[in-house]
Amino acid sequence: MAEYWGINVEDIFNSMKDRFRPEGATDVTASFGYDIREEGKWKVSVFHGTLAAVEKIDNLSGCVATMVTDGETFVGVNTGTVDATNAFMGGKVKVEGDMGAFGRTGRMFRKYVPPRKEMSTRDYLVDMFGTVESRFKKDAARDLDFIITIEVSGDAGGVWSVIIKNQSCTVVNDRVDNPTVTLEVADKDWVDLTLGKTDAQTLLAAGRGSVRGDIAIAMKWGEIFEKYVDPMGGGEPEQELLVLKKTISVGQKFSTGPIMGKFLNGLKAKKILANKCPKCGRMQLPAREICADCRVRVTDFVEVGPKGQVRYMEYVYYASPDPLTGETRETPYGMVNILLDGCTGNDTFAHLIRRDQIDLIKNGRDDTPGTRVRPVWNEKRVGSIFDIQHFEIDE
Amino acid sequence: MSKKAEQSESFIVEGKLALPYAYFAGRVGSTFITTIRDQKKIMGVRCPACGTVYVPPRQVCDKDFTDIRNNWVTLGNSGTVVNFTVVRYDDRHLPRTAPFVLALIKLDGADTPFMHILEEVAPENVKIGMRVEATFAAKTTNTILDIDHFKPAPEKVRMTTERPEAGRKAWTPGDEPEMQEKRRGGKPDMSTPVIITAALTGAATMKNQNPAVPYTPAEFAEEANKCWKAGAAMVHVHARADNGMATHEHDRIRATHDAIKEKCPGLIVNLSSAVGMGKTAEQRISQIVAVRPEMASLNTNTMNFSIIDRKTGKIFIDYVFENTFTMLQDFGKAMEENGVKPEIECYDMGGLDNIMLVAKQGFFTYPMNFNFVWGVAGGQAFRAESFIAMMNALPPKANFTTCGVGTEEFPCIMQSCLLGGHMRVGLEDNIRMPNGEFAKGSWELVEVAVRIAECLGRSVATPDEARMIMGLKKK
Amino acid sequence: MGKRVAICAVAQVKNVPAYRQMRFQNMLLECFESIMEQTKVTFDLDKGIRNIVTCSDDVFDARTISNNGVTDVVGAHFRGEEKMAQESINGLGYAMASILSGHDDVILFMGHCKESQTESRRMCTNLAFDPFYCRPLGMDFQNVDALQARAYMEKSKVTDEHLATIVVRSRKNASRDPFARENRLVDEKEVMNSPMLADPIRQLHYYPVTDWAYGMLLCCEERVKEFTANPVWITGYGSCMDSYFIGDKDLASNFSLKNAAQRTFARAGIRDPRKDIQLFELCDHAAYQLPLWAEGIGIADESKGGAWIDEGGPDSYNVNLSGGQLNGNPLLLGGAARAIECFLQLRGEAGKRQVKGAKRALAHGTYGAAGQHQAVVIMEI
Amino acid sequence: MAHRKKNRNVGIIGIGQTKHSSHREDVNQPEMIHEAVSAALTDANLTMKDIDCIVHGNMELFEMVHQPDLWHTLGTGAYGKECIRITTGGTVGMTIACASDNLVASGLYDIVMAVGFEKLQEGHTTGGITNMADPLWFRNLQTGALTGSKAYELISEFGEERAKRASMMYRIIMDKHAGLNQYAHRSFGLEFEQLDDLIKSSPKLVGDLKLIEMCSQSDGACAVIFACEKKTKELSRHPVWIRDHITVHKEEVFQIFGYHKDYPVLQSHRFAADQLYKRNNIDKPLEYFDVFEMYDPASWWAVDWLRDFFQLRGDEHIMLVEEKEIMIDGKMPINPSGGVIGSNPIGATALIRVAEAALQIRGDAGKHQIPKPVKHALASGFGGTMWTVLMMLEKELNWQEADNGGILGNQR
Repeated sequence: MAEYWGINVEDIFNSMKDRFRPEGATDVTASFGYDIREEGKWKVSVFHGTLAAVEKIDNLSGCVATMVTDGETFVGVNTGTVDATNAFMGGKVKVEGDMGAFGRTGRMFRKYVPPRKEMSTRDYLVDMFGTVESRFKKDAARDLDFIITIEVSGDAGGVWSVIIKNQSCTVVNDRVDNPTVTLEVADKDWVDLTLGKTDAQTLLAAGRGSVRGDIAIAMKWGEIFEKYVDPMGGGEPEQELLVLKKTISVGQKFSTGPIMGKFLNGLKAKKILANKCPKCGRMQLPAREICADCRVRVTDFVEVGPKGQVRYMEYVYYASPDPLTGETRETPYGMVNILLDGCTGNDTFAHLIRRDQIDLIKNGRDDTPGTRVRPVWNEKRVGSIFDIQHFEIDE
Repeated sequence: MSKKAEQSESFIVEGKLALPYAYFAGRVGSTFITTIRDQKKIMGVRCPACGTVYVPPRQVCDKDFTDIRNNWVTLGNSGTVVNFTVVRYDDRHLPRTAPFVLALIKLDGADTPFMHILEEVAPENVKIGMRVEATFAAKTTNTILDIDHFKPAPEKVRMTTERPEAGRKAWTPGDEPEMQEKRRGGKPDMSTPVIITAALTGAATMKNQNPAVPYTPAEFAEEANKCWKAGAAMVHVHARADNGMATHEHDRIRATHDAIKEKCPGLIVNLSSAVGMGKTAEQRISQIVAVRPEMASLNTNTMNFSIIDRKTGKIFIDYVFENTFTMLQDFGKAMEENGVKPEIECYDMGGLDNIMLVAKQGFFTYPMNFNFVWGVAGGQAFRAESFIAMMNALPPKANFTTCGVGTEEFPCIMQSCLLGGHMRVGLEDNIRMPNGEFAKGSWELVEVAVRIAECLGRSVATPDEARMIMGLKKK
Repeated sequence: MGKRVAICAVAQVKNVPAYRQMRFQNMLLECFESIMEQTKVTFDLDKGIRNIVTCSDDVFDARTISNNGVTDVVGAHFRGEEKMAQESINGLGYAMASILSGHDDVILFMGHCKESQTESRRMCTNLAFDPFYCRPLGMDFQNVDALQARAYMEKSKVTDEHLATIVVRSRKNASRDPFARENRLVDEKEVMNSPMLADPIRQLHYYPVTDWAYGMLLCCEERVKEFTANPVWITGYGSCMDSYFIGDKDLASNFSLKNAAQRTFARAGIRDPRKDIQLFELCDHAAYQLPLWAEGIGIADESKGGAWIDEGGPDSYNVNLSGGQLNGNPLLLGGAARAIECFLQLRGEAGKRQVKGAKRALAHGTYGAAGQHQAVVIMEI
Repeated sequence: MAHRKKNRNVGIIGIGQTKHSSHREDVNQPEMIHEAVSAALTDANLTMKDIDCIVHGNMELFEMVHQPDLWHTLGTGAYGKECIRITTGGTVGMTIACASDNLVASGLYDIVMAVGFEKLQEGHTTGGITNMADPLWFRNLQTGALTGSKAYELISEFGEERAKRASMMYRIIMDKHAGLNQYAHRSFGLEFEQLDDLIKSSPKLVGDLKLIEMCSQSDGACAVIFACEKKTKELSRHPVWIRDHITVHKEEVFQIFGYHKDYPVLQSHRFAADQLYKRNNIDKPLEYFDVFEMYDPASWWAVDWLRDFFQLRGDEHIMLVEEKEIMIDGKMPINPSGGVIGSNPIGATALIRVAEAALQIRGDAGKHQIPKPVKHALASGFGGTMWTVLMMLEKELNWQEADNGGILGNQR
């Protein structure tokens, strides 16, 4: 089994039990499949909000949805190394079956965090001196010729000498003759110093360490070596960045005005009233104060429909919030543009189609009529677009 | 409308504008608020170009467009009300029910006041100028309301916003020989104003020891300004690079000098001719000649100048500070020729003798100005009788001031003030207040010196008075 | 500025507390038809209106891209339309610039605001503040204005009595304007007894909630005769932005208004506003602002606002004969309302409040907390 | 030119934009804006002192900040300056460019900076766009700017396979372009071999509009500095000149769904292009322009609109895509920047079109620089109910002469 960033696919699955969040799985009863190319297949089953099983299995039948991807992408997405959206949009991750259901898995598990392999003080010292030569900045050491000996005390300690000569740098794990300057420091302090957790002034001022010889040379360390990068990625903790979540809500009193008012009052009386341009004759649904084409005031109303034919339906899969209520709409739904009887051309009227009839709707054009539909009126009507619940097929 | 009948069709539909938002505070805003939340500490950012300390913080100074995001300054949690209103209406966006007070509060150390809620005081008792302090919220909202509100605070014991010279008559120099006579007779001249010098940094004190240590020219200017406001007539300056290292770069030293002069044109700037460890004689004096400050330090002997554990005697840094007779002569001449008045640094009686030998060449102008330095590892420690001995060894018409490292600072300046001498304080020598707390800046140490002068009935010299006393040509 | 831009016609609906019978489309349509009627302008691509500048606000309209709702009733179908999402006076400045640039000869400039629609205009202006430092404190234009009022009144010796005088005068003047919001006439005592809103601002010191819409037709100098025989010329425009945080500003300094006025005067060739301008319309949505802005444009001496009121400054300089914004115009549209008053006065169509012999007028508009953004327009005949 | 001759010429002398990305938690709104502003100042080698006026634009309800230019003064540098805020929905970025052109040309200001921005992650984009519809009616039905109608129309006209492949081909090309642009928000590394696979696998949003075919939601800002002819010549080594611009809006509602051949719908893009080319004597736009930075909110729209913007007939526009002539080294490179599908901080998006077109003329587009010389560029903005704004940019200040030649040629 291949490793990616030191983690293999099984690590992710084996840790699922620990990472499971019951609060993210309320009301879920389903199995989810994972088909990881060249790695195998796994089935994760959730039963009434608890994680029932994570099994490596050949047969993924019965899963509501299956994720198909490769091991690297899978590990990357789970560890945050690979951007999930990019992988998905770029086709590296595919979901077969119920996409929406699969989306819930994102909330069911905490992020995978690889177990930390701690570095000891000794590990750090070895790594720090081991990388000195590679961190040497040649250009910053022009005309410099000196030796720094660092006597590191403590259990992990030792003596290292850094020899700078002719713009080259050599490190030996020993004393050398005639060092220009000798530093004396404890092992943990040297590690902290190199990681930037403390600084030389503080150490010296606190009596933890001493300098013998040319102190000016010792102070050049920072200029001639690049900063040490902590292989554990530690050092400075990532700053907490604040996000303030607010739903801003301001009450409104929308006036309908006479034109829209007449139209909405018509709906109350189970009538669909279009207003008709006195100049070009086009019908406006809903009614508007002016014909934008002719720039003339439109005051005449004509009752149209209530039946008509669908000219175009928007088949909406995307769930968006309703800005008037803040609630998310249920998907999929169909928004139909209906050419009501009595209207011509592009004078269509937009409304919703009965949810279970979405797949039966045919759009009309030219001489081919679309599906005939009729409005379903509410019993109680208030003068609103939703006095018509929706349209349904007129059989 | 044309037709009345149509109007009857109009009606009102109740609706809402309701949308979800997730605002990002950004790094600067997050630092500001999490510090309030977690450390109960209010911070501002200082613009290094114009010196303004802003609250709330921001990434760029909108006045001069300088990037200021990392220049955090910790402010006091108390401040002064500069303006306020009593909100007497209720509305859903308001954090309190009416009536409540919104006030513009200028925190101690900030230049721009900011808005907050003022409570625990009746609205009719709110006054402009009243002192208030922050009460932090028990529960976080991760907004400015992590300060729950401000409430009245006791008056600050002493708030130095301006030099303590108001109402005082200007001093004019009297008969100098008489001054000498008085001192010789054991009667110190307490009528001469006392010159307070603020040594803003040495070559060694770093920000991690006290964050008020200035590095950049703007920081120097700001700190100098505060010291001037607190009562200092002169600042002693060792310029630093951005990383805090002592520098001998002329441009940097000039920038530092000029920044201070721009911010406080009247203040005397006294530069160091020591600069820092491991600098050559050329590096040490060429910058003085290049920048030509009004005054500069002149060190009197080659000596140990080390860092040694005061308790155990362990040597951390061993260093010899070289000041040969040739250097004394060359530096002294260079200064006098360039109109820079030397401040003669004596770390012991030997140093004083050294300078008197060289002075026989006759290039020093009078009065000579001495500084007795106490407590350097390599120089002598402070002793009252040594002080008097040093004073008595001075040549005629000489002035003296003094400074001491660490806790020696306060006894030595008090003795100097008592003997008619002058005082030097500041983060170069000492980073703490007499009670052991960290000084908020050299200015706070200046405030201590001012109090000493007040106790002894001496007035504090203005920069111009200091110039008269020390024989500087007015610039 | 070399060339001049003409305002050929203006139209407006009456300022009212709430147009319950009209939505903003209806209000604008009235103005649109009036402009068409007065000028006989067309939407011909070669000769007519090709671009429309509108003014409205998404938050007050509770509508993203608020100008989408007005496209039809301003005639913008298959023509250009650009929304000034700032104080309306900047729309006038921008329309002027569009004509001076040569890009357009004729511009229709329309705006609307229904302050009555929103639950609270203070909640709307609270949204002008940043979400972390200011919004949670409940800052809105009204309570921040109160801080400016306190700072200014202290500086210029303006008293509660002075403010009462200003309010009484505003309502009296407005009663002579048939398009002004109909407010009850009050006396000084009543003003001084009206409850505090945000000290030192009282209820009657603040402009009331108002609905309004307007239209104007602007055109280049060369073609003005096609649309009117009595043009009014705009000969200067200038604006200025102050800093955002309240504590950063010197609240009583008029920093931005002074800059805006000086820029405008330079462009219009005005040396001394006291001599060169005969009529001033200032956007005083709170009473204290009348003397404050008068200082800013230079018709009252610096720090002498109180004395200026005592000496009858507002009347001697013909300031806010319309009643000003204090009597009631939507906050967003104060500048347009001021410019329309200047237009009517300069054309001699101001009825009972007509000033004789005014040749040049100044209209002012401001937006933001404590007058952060300021703009000035000069109009002449 | 328009009604009359332009009062004075206007050039672009500075361009700055942020890296566009979905997450800018590290900066607040003015801080993000400031990044673009300082980049533009650096590009123009100017300081804020040199700027006379700021033109600010975005959509208020996307972040729900009322009159945001007030707060954003902290980042725009407007303190003490003249400042206007002019908006038009999705086209706003182009509108502030047009407004800046007008303001400079008017003689009021010599140097104007347009600043467009959006932090879409701070709001809900689709909810915000839906909120533009009439609260009494269409707000209950609309789904932001998502519609499958254009896919339906193209499929009806060109058949399902050809239409879907053209749309996805366009999408992949944009992805490849975005991969060359260091500022682009999204580049997935799509390959042409994936075309059929992506048609099948990418989730649908509305009708045949798939997730991958829709533009991203980005945080980002753009600033462009405009100057009068004199200043442009003094200050800029590679000026880009603004030749003309046109704004065309449509009525409040989408009256486009009748689909009867006797009732054709006038397209605002076609109308705008026709007017603009007519008054600038451009007969063959496809030959005249060297690059087109188009506001392409979705690949279906983009494919269709090529026909309108270049006055093409039949399936000429589909062929341009199929033959990859819209690629960076093709006959008519479209969006070498990766376009709006690649990055979409809405209030900045259309201004980025101007900025990117100008960079191409300057030859400063870096890895996404078109290999052939670029002299004439077109940029478009899209918003509202099919609103369009077009701007023409030129390398040389010589179009009067060239056009006169054209007119004479016609007379012959």
